Amino acid sequence: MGKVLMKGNEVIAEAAVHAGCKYYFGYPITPQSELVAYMAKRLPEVGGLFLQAESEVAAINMVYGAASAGVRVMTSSSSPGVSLKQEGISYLVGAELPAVIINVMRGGPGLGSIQPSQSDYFQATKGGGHGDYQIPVFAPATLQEIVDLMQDAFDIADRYRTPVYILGDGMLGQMMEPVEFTERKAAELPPKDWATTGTRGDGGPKITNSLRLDPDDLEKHNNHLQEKYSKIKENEVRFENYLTEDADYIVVAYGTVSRIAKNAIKKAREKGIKVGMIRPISLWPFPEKPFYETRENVKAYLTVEMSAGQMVEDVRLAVNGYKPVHFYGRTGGMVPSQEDILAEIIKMAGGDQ
Amino acid sequence: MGKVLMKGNEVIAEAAVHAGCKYYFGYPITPQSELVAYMAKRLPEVGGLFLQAESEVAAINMVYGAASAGVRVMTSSSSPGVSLKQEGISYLVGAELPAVIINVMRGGPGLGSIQPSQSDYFQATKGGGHGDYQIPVFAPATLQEIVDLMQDAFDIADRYRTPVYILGDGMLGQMMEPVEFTERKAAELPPKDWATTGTRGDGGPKITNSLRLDPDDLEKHNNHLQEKYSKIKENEVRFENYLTEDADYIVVAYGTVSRIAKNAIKKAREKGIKVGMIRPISLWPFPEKPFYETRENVKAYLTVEMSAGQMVEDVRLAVNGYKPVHFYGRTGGMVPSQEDILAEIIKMAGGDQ
Amino acid sequence: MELVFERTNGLTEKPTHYCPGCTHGIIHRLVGEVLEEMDIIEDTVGVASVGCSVLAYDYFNCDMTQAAHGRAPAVATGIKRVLPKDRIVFTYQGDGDLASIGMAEIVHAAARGENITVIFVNNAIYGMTGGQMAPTSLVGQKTATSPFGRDIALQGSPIRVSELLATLDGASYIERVSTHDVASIIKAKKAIRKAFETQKNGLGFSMVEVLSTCPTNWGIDPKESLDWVKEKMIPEYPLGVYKDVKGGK
Amino acid sequence: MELVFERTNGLTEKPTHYCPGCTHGIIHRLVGEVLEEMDIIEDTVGVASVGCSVLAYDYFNCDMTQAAHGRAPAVATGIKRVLPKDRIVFTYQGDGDLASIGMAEIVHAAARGENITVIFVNNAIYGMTGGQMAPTSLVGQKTATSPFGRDIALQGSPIRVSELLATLDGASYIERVSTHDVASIIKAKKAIRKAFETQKNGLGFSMVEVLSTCPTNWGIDPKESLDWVKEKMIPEYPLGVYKDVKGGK
Amino acid sequence: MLHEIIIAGFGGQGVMSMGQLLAYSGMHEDKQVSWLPSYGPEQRGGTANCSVIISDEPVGSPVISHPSVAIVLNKPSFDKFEPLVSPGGILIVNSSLVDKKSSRDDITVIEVPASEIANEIGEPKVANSVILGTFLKLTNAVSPDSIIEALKKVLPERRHNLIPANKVALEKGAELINK
Amino acid sequence: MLHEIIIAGFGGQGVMSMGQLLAYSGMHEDKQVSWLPSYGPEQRGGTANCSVIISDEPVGSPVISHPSVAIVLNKPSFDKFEPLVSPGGILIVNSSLVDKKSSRDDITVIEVPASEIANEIGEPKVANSVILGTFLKLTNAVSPDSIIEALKKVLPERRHNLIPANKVALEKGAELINK
Amino acid sequence: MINMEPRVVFNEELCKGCSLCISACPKNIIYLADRLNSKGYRPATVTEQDKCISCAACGRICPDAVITVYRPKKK
Amino acid sequence: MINMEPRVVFNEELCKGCSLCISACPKNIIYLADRLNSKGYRPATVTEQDKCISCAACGRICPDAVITVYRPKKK
Repeated sequence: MGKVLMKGNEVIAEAAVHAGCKYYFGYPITPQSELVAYMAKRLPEVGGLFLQAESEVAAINMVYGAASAGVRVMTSSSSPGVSLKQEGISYLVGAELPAVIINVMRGGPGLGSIQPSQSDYFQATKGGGHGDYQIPVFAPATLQEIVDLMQDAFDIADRYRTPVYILGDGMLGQMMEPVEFTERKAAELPPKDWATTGTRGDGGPKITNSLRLDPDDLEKHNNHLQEKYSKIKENEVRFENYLTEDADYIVVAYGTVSRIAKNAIKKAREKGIKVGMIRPISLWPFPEKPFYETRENVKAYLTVEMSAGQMVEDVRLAVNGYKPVHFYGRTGGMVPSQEDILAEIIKMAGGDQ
Repeated sequence: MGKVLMKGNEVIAEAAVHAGCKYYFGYPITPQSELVAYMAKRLPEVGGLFLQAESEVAAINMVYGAASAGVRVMTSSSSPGVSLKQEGISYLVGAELPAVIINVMRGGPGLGSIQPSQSDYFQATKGGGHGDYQIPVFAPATLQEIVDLMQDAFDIADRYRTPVYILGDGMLGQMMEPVEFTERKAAELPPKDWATTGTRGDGGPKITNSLRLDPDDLEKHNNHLQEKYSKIKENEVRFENYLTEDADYIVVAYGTVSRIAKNAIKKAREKGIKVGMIRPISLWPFPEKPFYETRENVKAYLTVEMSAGQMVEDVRLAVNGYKPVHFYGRTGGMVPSQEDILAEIIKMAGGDQ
Repeated sequence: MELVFERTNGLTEKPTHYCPGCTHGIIHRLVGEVLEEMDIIEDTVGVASVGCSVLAYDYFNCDMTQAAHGRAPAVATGIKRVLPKDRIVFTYQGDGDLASIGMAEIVHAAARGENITVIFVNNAIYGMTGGQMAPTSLVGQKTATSPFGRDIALQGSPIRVSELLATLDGASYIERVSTHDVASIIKAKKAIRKAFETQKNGLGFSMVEVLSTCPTNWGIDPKESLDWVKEKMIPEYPLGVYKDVKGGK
Repeated sequence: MELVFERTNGLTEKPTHYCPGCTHGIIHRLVGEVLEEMDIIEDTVGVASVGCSVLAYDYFNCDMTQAAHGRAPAVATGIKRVLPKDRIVFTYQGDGDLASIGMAEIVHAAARGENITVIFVNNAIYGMTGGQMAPTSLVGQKTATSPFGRDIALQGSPIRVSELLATLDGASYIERVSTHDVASIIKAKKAIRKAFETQKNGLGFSMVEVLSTCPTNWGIDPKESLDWVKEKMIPEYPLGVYKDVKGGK
Repeated sequence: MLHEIIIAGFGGQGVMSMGQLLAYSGMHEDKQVSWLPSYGPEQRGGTANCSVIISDEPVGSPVISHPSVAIVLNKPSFDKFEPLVSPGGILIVNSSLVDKKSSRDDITVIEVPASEIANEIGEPKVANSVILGTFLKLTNAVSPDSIIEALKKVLPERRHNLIPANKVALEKGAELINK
Repeated sequence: MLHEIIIAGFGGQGVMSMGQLLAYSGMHEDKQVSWLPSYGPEQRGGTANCSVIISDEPVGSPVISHPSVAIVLNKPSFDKFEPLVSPGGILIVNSSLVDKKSSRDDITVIEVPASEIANEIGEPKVANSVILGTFLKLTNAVSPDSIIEALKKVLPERRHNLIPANKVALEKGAELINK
Repeated sequence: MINMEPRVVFNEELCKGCSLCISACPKNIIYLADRLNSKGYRPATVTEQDKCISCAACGRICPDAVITVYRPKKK
Repeated sequence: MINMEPRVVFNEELCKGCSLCISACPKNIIYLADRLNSKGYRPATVTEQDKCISCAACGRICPDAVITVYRPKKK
């Protein structure tokens, strides 16, 4: 197919189509409305269905319905809309339904702004909804990476019967870059014999449900979920190490911020500061290994986020007191500049060098 | 007034009335429906208003409206209903409106069960909604404690212009205990000259709002919020130390679980194990001080929750690698028994003693 | 002896958890009978809502999905739109579920003309949570949250859902029936069948509003409850067909 | 010279951010004029919704609260119910806000007979987010999310909100007006005044649905947009009074 | 002094109010008390139970794993709680409704034909008071007078006519032990 | 080679498509490119801008703090970006619409009377191409042929009649530099 | 000859004793038995089977699908 | 005598050049000026003030409350 120049939001959509997703339910919100519009045009072409729901709440529940009927389905929104989906997401988890949920984050809280942000990290990784659960969360940094991660997201959703988050930000959604859609071999996945599609041909009635009135049952179910999360932690961690081999200092950043950080790191190395980067790609399960491997040797970590400090907690938990963990964040839709990050690296390294 | 025997849900309601709350908007859900029913009867008696909203979403937005008009107002719900309020809560934060939100937690995820649980700790303390924010969260352990904490909750809400959570669980809501409603001197609070009540008598129009399209403005607003959170962290931490003076081991538990843990600790001390308890009363701001003060000397911590492990992360962050932090949790509405906790304490202390 | 009447195969063997005399049970049976008589049990996916009928997923003998409070029409939409055209999808919702928290979802499902069937059980109260006021509670009705009786000035007037939805072009078949005596039960079954046939023929959204009892929270016995439906509810909620696109209404 | 017409004091001095020729501006002005003429600017709290009119809080010269998408009626309820009786509360909502995500809140505010006034701006599209389909988009209308034109089979039929809400007992005054020429603008103002008077007299829920343009997302110029309202929208959305409890309607 | 009491039976049998009466009476005597219901849909047609603690010390956990006294009013409750009574504890059975026998020898089992006795008194509604009478006689958890005081508070005026019958029932229940 | 370009002007001035054209052309020449719009309500009546990066290396951050080239089509954009151009960089001004002068001496300032030139060509729509012509001549970021190729892709069929005029405009823009 | 096979049969374990069948029976032959089923309810029952006219009114109103109704074959 | 005080006055900075006033004017005397205001719009304007009949149609249709209208006092 070759390279095409596309907007991030459209890449997410097209990548989903490539991953075999034929069904989309969603509600427009800036900065991801192009994704919605793209799906409206594209899905009929592949014999699928695009339906604009009356709200984010309706959308996530339509996803619940479609997922319970056994199809690959997704929805997308941005921060306030994702907050509205929290009950529905908790239901997807409780009923163990596979679905992919995109959050192209914008500045908060409240109506906030429509500029890029990473301030829904907690919501995505710690469970914004009620109950004990985790959802695999992937954060692409480039449009090309989206293509792979969308395929992974749908496969993981089906393999573990869980919703999966893709976390982007307004910048990723709005920017254009050349991408190439490569074909990938379909993963081996268990059959969806639990799907409620009518009983004709199979045995007794099947039930999709998250209610377990007997606390004993519900505890069993929760234990089953926790076991599933252990498996995901074992198998689905994704991260990138950048120049960490010889690093004295490590920057931790994900998504678009990691790209800006990379530029700053290059500049810092030019100044002779040995600095590298750990880029979590799966935000949950959080990549603890690269920290275990570096926390003995490096001098300090610097977490950079478009937030007031969220991922930094997971970094601290992983570093577990071995070394100082610094934080630099911008909020409200402000994007940290390369210069700012460079200045923070220099500060961490102990003054102007 | 003397002692009265009341249900926890009713104590919450009556305590709110004592704290000067005249307005309630909410939607029924087990296990806190008695609170709603009590308010329906009680508020007309004090010249206030009870209104059953069409949903939790409508309720939190009615609260937003009432709060913007400058009155003391509250709502209450249980886990799935609180998930639905996340967008509204983020709006309250963004617009800096005072309100008190009760979550009488039940087992999750999804529809879950109606039995007691503590699995919405993350949602309450890390921000279940979108954007960077924190909300003061208080967790009473006895019905008598509710009386004080409700008064505090309303005062803190007004003083800092923030929503405040009270986290209970089904057990706390359903049980009866004698309580006494003591009168307390009203706190000194800043006037609500920001309330949108019509401009007659004051200057130009006032605005309640969470939108700041200019990212620069929104960042300033976020910085202002973060400063506010620093102040709250300084002034509003609440916790109880129980037999920690000479303790080798410390159990960490909050809410009703702490009561069960206390019984277990008594039994353990009878067996000669020196064990104490840190009981966080404010879950955010999380009481870090008692950990800083003990982490040098004790041998290990045991966090007990009705969850798959949520507060334990904050405990780990506070202990910061100094000592092992163990976890024992029950989920889905199961309540840890005194015997179970005792067994865990013994395990931590290194075998049967 | 020849068999005149027996338990339908449209229901499972499970005893229901409903209170004695609660007409939820009758309505379940009617739906089960219609599924069986139309021979669509195996093609049907039901959507249980949140309310006393939350456990309906255990009672209907077809594939079932449990939906969040109020969202059954959205869940049904998701199911119906992705399955082959010959599958039948229905929701079973109480009045708190459908008319209060789920108002947006039901209006939009009707407006879209979703080809689903909605069984709407109107018992003028919230049963499961212990008898709070529903949007359908009658003026003056005392409930846990209208302890002084529903007051128009404070809580507004009852919502007549059938009339409301009938204004939407997308709604194809809407009828209000009751279960307060054997004759009306027979009529109710006919309406339910008509609704499922509307769906089967691809005509779009169908809903049957069934007036039902809640002896437990009304605080009267099962028989008195039937009388209350007849004397108090029907005048406020007149029975009849409110929309029948095919019948030209 | 004597003054015939000037900018009303019901609006602030701030220039609006609306696109050239967008009739949101006209509707703002009419509301401002009515507030001024009734001398209630100082007693009024307005509720801005989410849509192009989100910044309305900067434009009306009264106290303003900004509400979450679709929830303005709930926010207005909260305000109205806790303030002294003489305060006037209104919401200003687009069709995406009111008729899509906010359907439950508007239906229930009307059903409760909330004594508030709703200015409902129907421009058959989502303006702010870039021209997606609204529940009010016309059949065949091409939008970002109905790229092949709104198709009844896929997306259902337009929702006529005034007709829908008029079925509720709690709704006291409901009129649909337009802004496509000077005469209809004058009539629109009269309706808005009537609605605020309904509230002032404590009669309950009032709503004026105002047909409005979105030249930007309709992709035609401002004048053609007025014609589109007249020729395309009014036939689907007939103007007139749908409910007037006092006028016996 | 610490009494950890579980009362269990069918939904409509007055299990909850029996427990609340005990808690009220304990409070009336300035003891520390707590009452915790089992709640939820099992009430709907199923069984219900409540836990009451009466103690001199502040009540720690309101949850009772092993009751010192279990009062069971129907078969399912017998099956559920008979094994849980703590050794040395007491199991009180309404033998008018439960025809099962306990096989445990480490607890005291008392069978009270409460419904029959209530019928003898001429007021079937006071069966639970008969059982309470037996319970109080056995444990002295609170005094029968406190129960009567509590009844006055809990019952609506128009039902105060039932108080004398309840008094008799408490006495009849106590008498079973003297025998 | 690394060009970090910001193009800014009023909402309707074609700022975004100008940037996309550049990005397309860069991709067409197998260079690494990115395009990032400023988005949001400021478009509604306000000003808009986009950032384009054309580079030999993979693009790090799509965000540009200090452009190597700024193209400004209205006064507010001049005020915003003139100070941000990196030292040694280029500021291209559509002098038909902006009558301001830069006071900076560490950058190259080029004034292009683009609207006048476009009117001379007889097609007011190609003013932006005149500016692109100047830009390409100055920077060689991509070749004018690539722009024409990109135009063929981007323009709908019925607008292909505008391509010759655009070609002329690119040339006229380039000529300004030869002078 | 009176046919004494039962015409109306109650699945007693399912019965909740709500008495709706009693109110529906045109012949007034249903009553609640004096025993309790395992759920603690007094089940509905009929002894005068020969009076039953097999109208199935009880079956149609029973919320718990407790009742099966037979009709004697016409000779 | 023709009264030459302006009858219709435009607050040009507010004008967005949408031309609705032009379509509403019964005397057809409004046009867009050839200059740009600071927002980049061509503001509406009137030169033939004496032709204005002070009907205020322009003012009533203007979405941006740009226009003030006066009427000459009757002598």
